[in-house]
Amino acid sequence: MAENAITTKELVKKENLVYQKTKLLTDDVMHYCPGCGHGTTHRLIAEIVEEMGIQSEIIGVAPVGCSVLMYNYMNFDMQEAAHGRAPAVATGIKRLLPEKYVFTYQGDGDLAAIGTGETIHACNRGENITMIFINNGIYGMTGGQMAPTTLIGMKSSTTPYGREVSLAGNPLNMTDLIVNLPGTYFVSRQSVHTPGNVRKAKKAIKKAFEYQSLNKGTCFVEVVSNCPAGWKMTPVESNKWLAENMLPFYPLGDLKVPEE
Amino acid sequence: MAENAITTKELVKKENLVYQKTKLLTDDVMHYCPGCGHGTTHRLIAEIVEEMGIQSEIIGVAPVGCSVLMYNYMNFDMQEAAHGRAPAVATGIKRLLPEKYVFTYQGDGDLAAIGTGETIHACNRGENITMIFINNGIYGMTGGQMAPTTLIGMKSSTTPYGREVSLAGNPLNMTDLIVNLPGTYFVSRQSVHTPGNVRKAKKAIKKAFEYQSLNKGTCFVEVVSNCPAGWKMTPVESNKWLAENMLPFYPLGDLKVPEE
Amino acid sequence: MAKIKGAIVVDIDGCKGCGLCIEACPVEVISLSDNVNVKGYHYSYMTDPDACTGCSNCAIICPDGIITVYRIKI
Amino acid sequence: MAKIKGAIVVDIDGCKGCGLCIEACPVEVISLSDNVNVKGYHYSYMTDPDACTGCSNCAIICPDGIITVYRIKI
Amino acid sequence: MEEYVLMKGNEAIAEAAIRAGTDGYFGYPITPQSEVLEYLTAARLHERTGMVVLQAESEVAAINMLYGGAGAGKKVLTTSSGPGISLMQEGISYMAGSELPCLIVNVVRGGPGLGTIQPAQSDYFQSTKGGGHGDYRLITLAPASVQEMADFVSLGFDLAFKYRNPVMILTDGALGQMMEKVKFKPQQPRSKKSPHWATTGKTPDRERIFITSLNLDPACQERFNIKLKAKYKEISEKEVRYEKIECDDADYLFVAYGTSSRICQKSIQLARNEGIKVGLFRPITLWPFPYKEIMEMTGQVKGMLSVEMSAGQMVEDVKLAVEAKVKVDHYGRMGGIVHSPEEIVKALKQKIIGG
Amino acid sequence: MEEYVLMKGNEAIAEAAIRAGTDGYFGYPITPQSEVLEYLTAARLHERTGMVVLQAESEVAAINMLYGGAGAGKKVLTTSSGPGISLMQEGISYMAGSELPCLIVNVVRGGPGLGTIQPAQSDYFQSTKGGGHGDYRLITLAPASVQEMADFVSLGFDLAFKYRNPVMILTDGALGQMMEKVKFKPQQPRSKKSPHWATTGKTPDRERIFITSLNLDPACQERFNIKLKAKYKEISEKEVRYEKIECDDADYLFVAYGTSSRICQKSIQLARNEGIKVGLFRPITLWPFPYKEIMEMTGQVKGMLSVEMSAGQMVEDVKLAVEAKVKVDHYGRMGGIVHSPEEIVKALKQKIIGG
Amino acid sequence: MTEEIIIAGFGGQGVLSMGKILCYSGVMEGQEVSWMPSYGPEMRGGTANVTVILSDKMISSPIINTYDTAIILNQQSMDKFESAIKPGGLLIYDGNSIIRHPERDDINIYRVDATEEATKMETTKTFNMIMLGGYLKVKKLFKLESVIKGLKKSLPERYHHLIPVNVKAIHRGMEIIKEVATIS
Amino acid sequence: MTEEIIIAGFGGQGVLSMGKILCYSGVMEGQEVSWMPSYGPEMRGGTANVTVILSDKMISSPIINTYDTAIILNQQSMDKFESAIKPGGLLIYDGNSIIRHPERDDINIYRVDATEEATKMETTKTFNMIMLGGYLKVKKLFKLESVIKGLKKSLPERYHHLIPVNVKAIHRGMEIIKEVATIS
Ligand SMILES: Cc1ncc(C[n+]2csc(CCOP(=O)(O)OP(=O)(O)O)c2C)c(N)n1
Ligand SMILES: Cc1ncc(C[n+]2csc(CCOP(=O)(O)OP(=O)(O)O)c2C)c(N)n1
Ligand code: SF4
Ligand code: SF4
Ligand code: SF4
Ligand code: SF4
Ligand code: SF4
Ligand code: SF4
Ligand SMILES: [Mg+2]
Ligand SMILES: [Mg+2]
Repeated sequence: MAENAITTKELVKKENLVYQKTKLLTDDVMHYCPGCGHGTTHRLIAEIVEEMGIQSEIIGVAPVGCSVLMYNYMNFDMQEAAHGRAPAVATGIKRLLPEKYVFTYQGDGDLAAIGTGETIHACNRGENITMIFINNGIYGMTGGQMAPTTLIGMKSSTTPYGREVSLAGNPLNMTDLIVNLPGTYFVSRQSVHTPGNVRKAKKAIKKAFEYQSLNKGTCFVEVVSNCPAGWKMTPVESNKWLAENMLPFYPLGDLKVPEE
Repeated sequence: MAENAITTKELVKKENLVYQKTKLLTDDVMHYCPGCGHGTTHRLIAEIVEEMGIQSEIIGVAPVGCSVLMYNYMNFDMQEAAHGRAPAVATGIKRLLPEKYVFTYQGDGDLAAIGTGETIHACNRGENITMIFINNGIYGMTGGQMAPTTLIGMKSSTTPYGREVSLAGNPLNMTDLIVNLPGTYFVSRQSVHTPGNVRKAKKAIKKAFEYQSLNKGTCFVEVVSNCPAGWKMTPVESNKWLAENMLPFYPLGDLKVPEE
Repeated sequence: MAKIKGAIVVDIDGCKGCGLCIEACPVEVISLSDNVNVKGYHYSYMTDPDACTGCSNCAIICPDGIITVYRIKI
Repeated sequence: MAKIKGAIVVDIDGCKGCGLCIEACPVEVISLSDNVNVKGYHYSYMTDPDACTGCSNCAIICPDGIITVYRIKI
Repeated sequence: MEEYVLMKGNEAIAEAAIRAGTDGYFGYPITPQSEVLEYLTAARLHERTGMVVLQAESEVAAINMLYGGAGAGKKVLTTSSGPGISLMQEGISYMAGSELPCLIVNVVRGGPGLGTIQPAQSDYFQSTKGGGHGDYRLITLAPASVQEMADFVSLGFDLAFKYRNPVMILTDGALGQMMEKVKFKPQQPRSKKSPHWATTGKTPDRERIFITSLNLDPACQERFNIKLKAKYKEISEKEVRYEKIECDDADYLFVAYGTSSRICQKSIQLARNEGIKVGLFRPITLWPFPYKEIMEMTGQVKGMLSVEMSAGQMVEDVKLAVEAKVKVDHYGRMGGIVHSPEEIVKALKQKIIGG
Repeated sequence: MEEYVLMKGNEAIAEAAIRAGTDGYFGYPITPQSEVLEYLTAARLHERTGMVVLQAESEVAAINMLYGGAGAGKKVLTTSSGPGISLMQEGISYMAGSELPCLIVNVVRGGPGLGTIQPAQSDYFQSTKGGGHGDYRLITLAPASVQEMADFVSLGFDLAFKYRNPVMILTDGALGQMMEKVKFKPQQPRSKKSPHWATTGKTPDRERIFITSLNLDPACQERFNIKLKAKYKEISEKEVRYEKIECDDADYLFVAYGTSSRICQKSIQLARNEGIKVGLFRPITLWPFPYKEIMEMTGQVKGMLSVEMSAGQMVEDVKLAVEAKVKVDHYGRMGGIVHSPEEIVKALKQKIIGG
Repeated sequence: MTEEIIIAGFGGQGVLSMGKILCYSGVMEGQEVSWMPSYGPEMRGGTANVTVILSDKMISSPIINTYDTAIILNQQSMDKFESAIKPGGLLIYDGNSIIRHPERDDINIYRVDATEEATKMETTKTFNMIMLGGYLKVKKLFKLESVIKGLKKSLPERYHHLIPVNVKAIHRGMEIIKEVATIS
Repeated sequence: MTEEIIIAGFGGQGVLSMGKILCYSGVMEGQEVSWMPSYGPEMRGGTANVTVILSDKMISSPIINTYDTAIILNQQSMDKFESAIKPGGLLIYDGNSIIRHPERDDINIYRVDATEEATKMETTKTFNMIMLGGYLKVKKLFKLESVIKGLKKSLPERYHHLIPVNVKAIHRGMEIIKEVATIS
């Protein structure tokens, strides 16, 4: 072993660099709780924008939700939309700046509760935008209330005994719904709870951006994610819980891919 | 022939009566344009309420649309909801009067444009209500503007050259969407453009009311209908056009039936 | 062979002259009158009362529910 | 046989001590420090620098993107 | 009477609603008022009073669920904050236009837009002048303590049903989030009777009922508007509520409601320590506004300072009240900042006494 | 200058919008203003100016499409009526809170609720005092002719962009539906430049831009509120617009805007025939309201009658203006009814001259 | 000069366009004009009417309750507007569209059997132009050339080939208008 | 008597419940009380604080900027609130949770090494009770019996078995509190 000895100091130099935070993320420390998947997904988007070289051509739309301050972290232009209205805001931008890349980034309360109408209609019109949908099964921002996507039996601050269908209705699988709409072009469900899943999620999100230039319709990627704070778990526990409980109900994979 | 001669006068008496306007319709003349399917569907609902003997147990919710004045014609209690919000209004009534029959009656603008969120969420929660959805592919009330359900190429006052997807998006097949939701129990698409279809529509709507007492979820019947005024056709032409153009895109039949 | 005979009564002032009953009648016994009712509509009426079978198609399609149907087996 | 050797650099004050990098490391070379950083978090660090393969798993899973990875074939 | 408990204002609203025999709550989470829904869902009321508690898909849905429930004659409640209340404006106008009773709580935060989640009083205009369309009025109650947060729930329902009109409790993030001691009234049973105007199913002994705000014929609509106007006049005459604190010998007046009226009480002490005799006029009903009662004070005081956590909204009503008889000015903090008692005294000196 | 054409007020708005180089229209049908969208879709603008015309799924979506488009620096327009405008209140508050320019037209009908589709002026409070939450103001223009319906489109856009604030054209069903002759300005090209604050993609030569109304820190939010307040003060000082008709010798004044100001002109003739010297003060900007200019009239006239198709809304501003120096009263018709010139004269005699 | 006119009948009878042509004729002669329709869903199948004001001076209120002239095309409108004509005013009606004849004796009354005449002409669409012709005959407000210009401005380009037919109908109306009762 | 207190630290240190127990203790002795927390998303992981006011008289403003007493549980809070203590006021802090010691010389300063002590006791949840004990020792506001009653009222029924441990912690706090600097 000693023969191969090379100190960390010797290793840490530019030419050996294999992974580094992208410049498309600002230096602001993200306000997310430790271990929150929002941070990971933000990073993926920033990396993709860097790789595609579209910093000057992209406009993002932040939701109301924990990611409301996303514009602080992304080193490109963004607008902060009213709760649930990101698809309408993105429609306004994209229709008026059709040559730009426009995307929304929304939580499950934002996209699938208050914003249901805007989501369905943007997808049905086939707006040429990319929609990133962070499904963490809860309202993180406001303190862990039930989301439309909260699983049956899952506890939240407004289903303190676990979600009961008779009181609070069924979980809503929004991606399964919009995949049926003729306006969607590429639809995928991914997660960021393991390095492998992060890699896959990045591929899907990248496609969802690349396809935008084809002007063929809405590209939609759901990211099943965690909310350690809202779920009242450690980050590591939350990712295990996600794999065991969220993924059976929200199975990963591409739901609609363009015919080649 | 002369042997069987019986004059009309002799025939027209109570004991020979086979069809008569139900008492569950008031004497008010409906304000609908000649030949409009709203009248037919109203009549069916009134007949069903009479047949089921539930006049004292039913509360209807009228939309904003041509049928906004439905409460003038139905001889039972009704509420008039804000545009698109009938499912929310019905949810409020039904949750607080769970032993009553509650239904909404809504046009395509009401149910599938502005009210998309309320429709999806009432169906997804599985509210124990009946929803009657009059799809005439247009905004009748306001003078024939495009509805979400307007067909591609179809003219309306806001698609005067025919609906173009690139400008105005795709037609939305709302019933196909909500049939996927776990909260719906019975889902059917019918029409009222021929006597045979009227009979079938009545059967479906009746089921949608009868099932309500089982408390198993939302019962939803789409009625593909005409709008002679908005389509700028005679009533007879409009029904032919409906059969030839609407039905291929909105095919009739039961989409979800309870397992027996 | 028992023959079935029907008759309809149209509430003239309730009629909007849409013509759907005419289209729906299998034996083609309904027409629109040349005269108009109080609302100015050409209302429907039976042109050949004898041929009516009392099938109720006309009443069932009438959006305004203004046709009453009678029927007898003779 | 070429051996691969990696190293990571953690931005200590950016670390929130979530522990996801620890979970993600196939060779289990990361731990949380007993000390806290300016924000009061126990930050992650390499316990066994020699074992790191530079696979980048830790960096890829880190929600705050504060791990930089280096690698060399030797 | 039960013993005192410590509770947040938001929780007190929830508990008071349960006690008042509320039939239904429909609401959507938003800071700083989400504790209301959380408290109610934790209470498992379907197993207790039978009260329905439903997290709606949006504030628009929530207010329309209220419409349905109110139309069925039930006591219904929603709570929200600025952005959510804005989304309810169409529904509120519909309820006023259909003469439906309900209770709406706005736990105000700083705006406009998403703004901040800290306490503010910048929704005064929206609530008292009509944020929705058409000529209507919201009875607006402004509690100033956790006890009043609780008490105004049953008061609000009483007024809503008496006048068949929506009632707003206009409070703020400070009162919603703070704990004080509070005593609750005993549990009322939920009412088993329905008002005569409610849609509960047309029984043979009565005509059918419909609830609507539509009148295509303008003459009918005008008759309805005149009826509404008369109702609002009656409310203005009968339901004005206010409180006067240290007014007997006052040379100057603070006019303030809710949280800022609390701060003003401390300012009064500070001012009086300096020999400035200032009192507090606290409107409890913001609509109907105590115009007459404030006017009466012009015989006594030399000036009034409207102290609001806003850019100056209630000050317009104070000016309308005093008809330029004495000086009126406004002192406001904004954006979630609550005044300090000291700066209010300073403002009084600068804007009213010295000005 | 082109020649006169006859057009409905709604169509004039649409044509003026095209001429003004509007970039985008987003709206949802509602009587009495659906002609705007109909006119625009008939014009096939994607083949002409490139203006985007989209029928939104709702008014909530429409106002948020405006938000996006405005944030991209574009000239965006929506039109609606009462219920639809109520649904836009959250969005309007957001646009004010993000300092985004846009033009909103409210073709008012009678309310509250679904009400009637006939003309009314009952949304004055909503527009001028802030129907949405938080401290903000809408610049509100009140046209009184089809020509002004057209002219105020470009004026509205100019003000919106100058002050980065939403502008409302507050008109009514009568002005929307009536035809008069109108001359249009020549076609302006759509602007190719973007304002410096717009999100158009972060090029290397500038920092990233974000458009938001959020300020979690109340101190920041307050700074922003103070900035807004200063802006509104500036607008109040610079942008007041009004018209005085037959005021030179007037002993009495009608204060009226829009359709009712038209009727008042006929009432003036009738009254002057009887020897009553009455004039008309017509506020053109309802916010900023011409307080000072109306105050100035108190030196001359003995009383003012606020004539509105409402239960009495603008009359509060008139009272605030005159500070009780002369008698002020209100005369209103409601629910879609337009005053007759005769009854206005009668009201003047009863309420002001004789009263 | 100020002329305040109500034109009222069924939707589809060309009420609104008759008013528009009148207005454009006025514009051609430099007048102020206003055109205020009834609107809303009650128009469907029901009655439609338009108030037209032509004047030398600026027009204040476009909405009025009494009229110098009423042009009446169906019975409902006769019932509604006969009493709203100013004393000394003018009532012109289509004789084929009403059941009950007018009863006022303080106004001038004319009848144009336009329905009948229109069916005789190539197209029933000329109905309203026949009525208009009658009105122009009685009131002589404009030069015919202004009316034709007005007609041109009112019609979309693609219907301009119909102008001769319409002009013919106006002339027919001028010919067939019948005095029923005149005062003075 | 009026006592205005700020308790400030990390979310999760029991800041809010310490305030609540203090309030309930006051209620038990017939006082007026108010409890005003910081709220909102910045609480997540960040700092949490609560303003508690105890008084014989009605409490006007629940929101204040200067305090009679500050109980400080982390460095951020020390930085923020040290200067907000009224001259002559009281500062109590957890010695294990801060880096920089307080510098004021016009207030009374005490230190409770509660983190250390809590790890020694059965459960680290007692941390805030140790601090509370220290405070009660210095200020002697309530009878211990009122505090125990307040504790009971603050805790949900299902946690009442923990009361003895908490009381023990309060006593520990009373024992280990150390005077750092006092004036006069
Ligand atoms: C109109 C309106 N209603 C409610 C809120 C309060 N609110 C803020 S974020 C949020 C939900 C956040 O949940 P989600 O969209 O799932 O995002 P997450 O925080 O979980 O990422 C709510 C209800 C608001 N800001 N505006
Ligand atoms: C909030 C709101 N927006 C718009 C309208 C105007 N409006 C009335 S009915 C209607 C659409 C009617 O179409 P649909 O629901 O399809 O019913 P139909 O008349 O075709 O039966 C619209 C847009 C309204 N009343 N309220
Ligand atoms: S609350 Fe949940 S979603 Fe929000 S930042 Fe924390 S962990 Fe992430
Ligand atoms: S407009 Fe259309 S939908 Fe409405 S009544 Fe007429 S035909 Fe029926
Ligand atoms: S009952 Fe049948 S046969 Fe008789 S008229 Fe009607 S449709 Fe014709
Ligand atoms: S279907 Fe009814 S309304 Fe239509 S023509 Fe026949 S009878 Fe008349
Ligand atoms: S780069 Fe791979 S081996 Fe090295 S520390 Fe990270 S996860 Fe472990
Ligand atoms: S994943 Fe990142 S933030 Fe989490 S412990 Fe590791 S380095 Fe720290
Ligand atoms: Mg979420
Ligand atoms: Mg429709």
